[in-house]
Amino acid sequence: MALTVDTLTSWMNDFAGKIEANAQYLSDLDTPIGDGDHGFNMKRGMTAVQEKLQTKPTDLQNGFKTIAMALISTVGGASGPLYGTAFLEMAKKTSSTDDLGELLDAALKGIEMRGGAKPGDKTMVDVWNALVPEVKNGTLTQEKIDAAVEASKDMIAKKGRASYLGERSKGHIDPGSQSSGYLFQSLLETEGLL
Amino acid sequence: MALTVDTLTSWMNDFAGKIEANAQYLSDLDTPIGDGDHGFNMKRGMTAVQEKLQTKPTDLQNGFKTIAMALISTVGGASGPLYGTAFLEMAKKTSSTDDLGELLDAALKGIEMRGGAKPGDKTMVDVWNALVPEVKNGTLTQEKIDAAVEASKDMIAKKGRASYLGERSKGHIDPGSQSSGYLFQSLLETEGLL
Amino acid sequence: MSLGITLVSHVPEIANGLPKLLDQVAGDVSITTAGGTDDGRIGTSMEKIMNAFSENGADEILAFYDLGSAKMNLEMAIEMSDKKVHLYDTAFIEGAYTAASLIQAGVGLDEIETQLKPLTIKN
Amino acid sequence: MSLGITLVSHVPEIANGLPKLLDQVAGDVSITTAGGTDDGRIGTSMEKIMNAFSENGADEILAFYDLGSAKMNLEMAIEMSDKKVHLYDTAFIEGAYTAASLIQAGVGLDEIETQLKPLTIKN
Ligand SMILES: Nc1ncnc2c1ncn2[C@@H]1O[C@H](COP(=O)(O)OP(=O)(O)O)[C@@H](O)[C@H]1O
Ligand SMILES: Nc1ncnc2c1ncn2[C@@H]1O[C@H](COP(=O)(O)OP(=O)(O)O)[C@@H](O)[C@H]1O
Ligand SMILES: [Mg+2]
Ligand SMILES: [Mg+2]
Ligand SMILES: [Mg+2]
Ligand SMILES: [Mg+2]
Repeated sequence: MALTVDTLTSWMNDFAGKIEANAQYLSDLDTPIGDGDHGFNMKRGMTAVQEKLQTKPTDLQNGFKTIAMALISTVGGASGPLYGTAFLEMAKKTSSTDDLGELLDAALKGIEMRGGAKPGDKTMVDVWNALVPEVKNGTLTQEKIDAAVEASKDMIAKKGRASYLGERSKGHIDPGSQSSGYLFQSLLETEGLL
Repeated sequence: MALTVDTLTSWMNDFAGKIEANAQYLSDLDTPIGDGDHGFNMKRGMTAVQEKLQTKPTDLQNGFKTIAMALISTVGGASGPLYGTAFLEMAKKTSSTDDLGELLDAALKGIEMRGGAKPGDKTMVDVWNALVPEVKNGTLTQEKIDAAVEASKDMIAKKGRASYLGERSKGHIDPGSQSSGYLFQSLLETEGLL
Repeated sequence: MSLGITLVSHVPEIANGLPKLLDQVAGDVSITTAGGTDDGRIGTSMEKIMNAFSENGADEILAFYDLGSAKMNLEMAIEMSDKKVHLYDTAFIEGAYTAASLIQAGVGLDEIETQLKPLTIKN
Repeated sequence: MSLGITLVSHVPEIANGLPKLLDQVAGDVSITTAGGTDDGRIGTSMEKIMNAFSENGADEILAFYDLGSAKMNLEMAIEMSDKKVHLYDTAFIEGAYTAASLIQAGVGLDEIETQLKPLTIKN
């Protein structure tokens, strides 16, 4: 469960691939309860991340910083500062640990701090909040990821664009929860990470 | 005190002359507590009124309507709908009377309805409210006009742009009160009106 | 019965720009605008507002404005127009964004007005 | 110590247009803007916001934004900037107009914040 520059890079490349493959689906999720751009936002961001990572980062902290900056400067929507802060907090945390679970814990705190959302507000926080403990326990599975993403469907949004719809945000999967689901799925699929 | 198309036209031409002569002063009054355009707004409006009145209106109602429409479509600032509504209400009122005092009464009600300002809110309503009764009593004088305009100085604005300044609107003459002062001064100076 | 939006701003650029924000979340809602005076200065125009009402494809219009004098021209335009127009004293951009999102989602006028109420900041 | 204003909008046109409204009542106040993403799409950009801070001629900045995601980029820019920046959850246009009027009139920050409070509509 110790992260290295190489496993971080593999993780990101796998995540970028999923984002690329599902960009239209993510934007479609964002259409009824948002502005229909989440997939395109994330694709722009992860393409930039992949390009940056072609130059091998000198260390883990540098790797996380590079990822954060690429996301912050290319995404444009709310997911930019949110994922950006997540990776920035992981960069900071590498000063004291390279343990994946602890790093993800720091990332989740960063997302909560940046967006002010709490669990149940129908944002990516819900997925992170459900799955970070599973990573730490070594109990993450695809079923748990799917369930965490699916759980956003019945929630009423309290943060982000979907919150303008109040009750009407119910019945739709939150796009940021879905993209976060892919991030955790990439953890499962990347050799030597869990 | 019965108004005719001719005395209405003389009144308006006199008023237009005062606005023209004092346009810079009115805009200067509008600078510390507004956007510095009241004189230019009124000049544009009264120039349009004068042009329209070169064709003699068929009757009093038509005359008032022409004036109202010219102001509404050229002034651009708050004073456009306010003076416009004043003249529109006078147009309506000519169906039942041509008495200047009663017409001005209708105009004042129109201004209050349109802007929602009450006496004491540091708007043109204060001047109209103080001077319409003087016209009706036959007691209008230049001193009373000056006093009514001057009285706006110590008020705190509750309506219009000056209201954003709160307490800081104190100590400045309200530009719309000053232009309304000119309108009443023109009544004094126009032959056969009072 | 369909709901549309009319936006009235003192500044032509704001009137032209705001629909771009709303179209993202309300592509099917008819949004018309009136920005600046007839000759393009900072201010509002009753005529432009009446045009925005009549160009609007909806049966009923929710109208939003930036500063007070725009409201006066809006009210005059409403009095002279045949269409049913509802005028809101909400935060301009935030109120219009909320209304656009809800109209797009098929929410009715009553519920929209309930959600607009906390955004009311003018009188 | 001078006060300036930074405006952050998702839409470049709104960011460009709003200063025209404010300049009318606050010709001496430094107003800088960040509108749209780096490549001109609808959204916001932390880099543009940081530029707006550093281009601002004032020592202390009052910042206003339109929608929530702009706030996140604003907060990141504030954390990375040396200037003192105050962020307000007010109605965007109305809050900025109020602040601009009061700064121009020489009102201090405390009194400005008191007047901004009733315009707070975001969280
Ligand atoms: N305040 C917030 N806190 C946490 N997550 C948020 C917040 N606002 C939005 N999100 C997440 O961001 C996603 C939307 O991202 P995106 O579409 O890229 O941004 P935008 O809404 O600006 O277009 C949402 O689905 C939600 O998961
Ligand atoms: N709500 C209102 N009710 C009555 N009078 C008002 C109101 N708002 C503004 N005024 C008057 O209009 C004058 C300003 O006119 P003007 O400068 O032409 O318009 P703007 O403020 O739109 O630039 C003020 O001095 C005041 O007398
Ligand atoms: Mg989106
Ligand atoms: Mg977006
Ligand atoms: Mg003015
Ligand atoms: Mg003006």
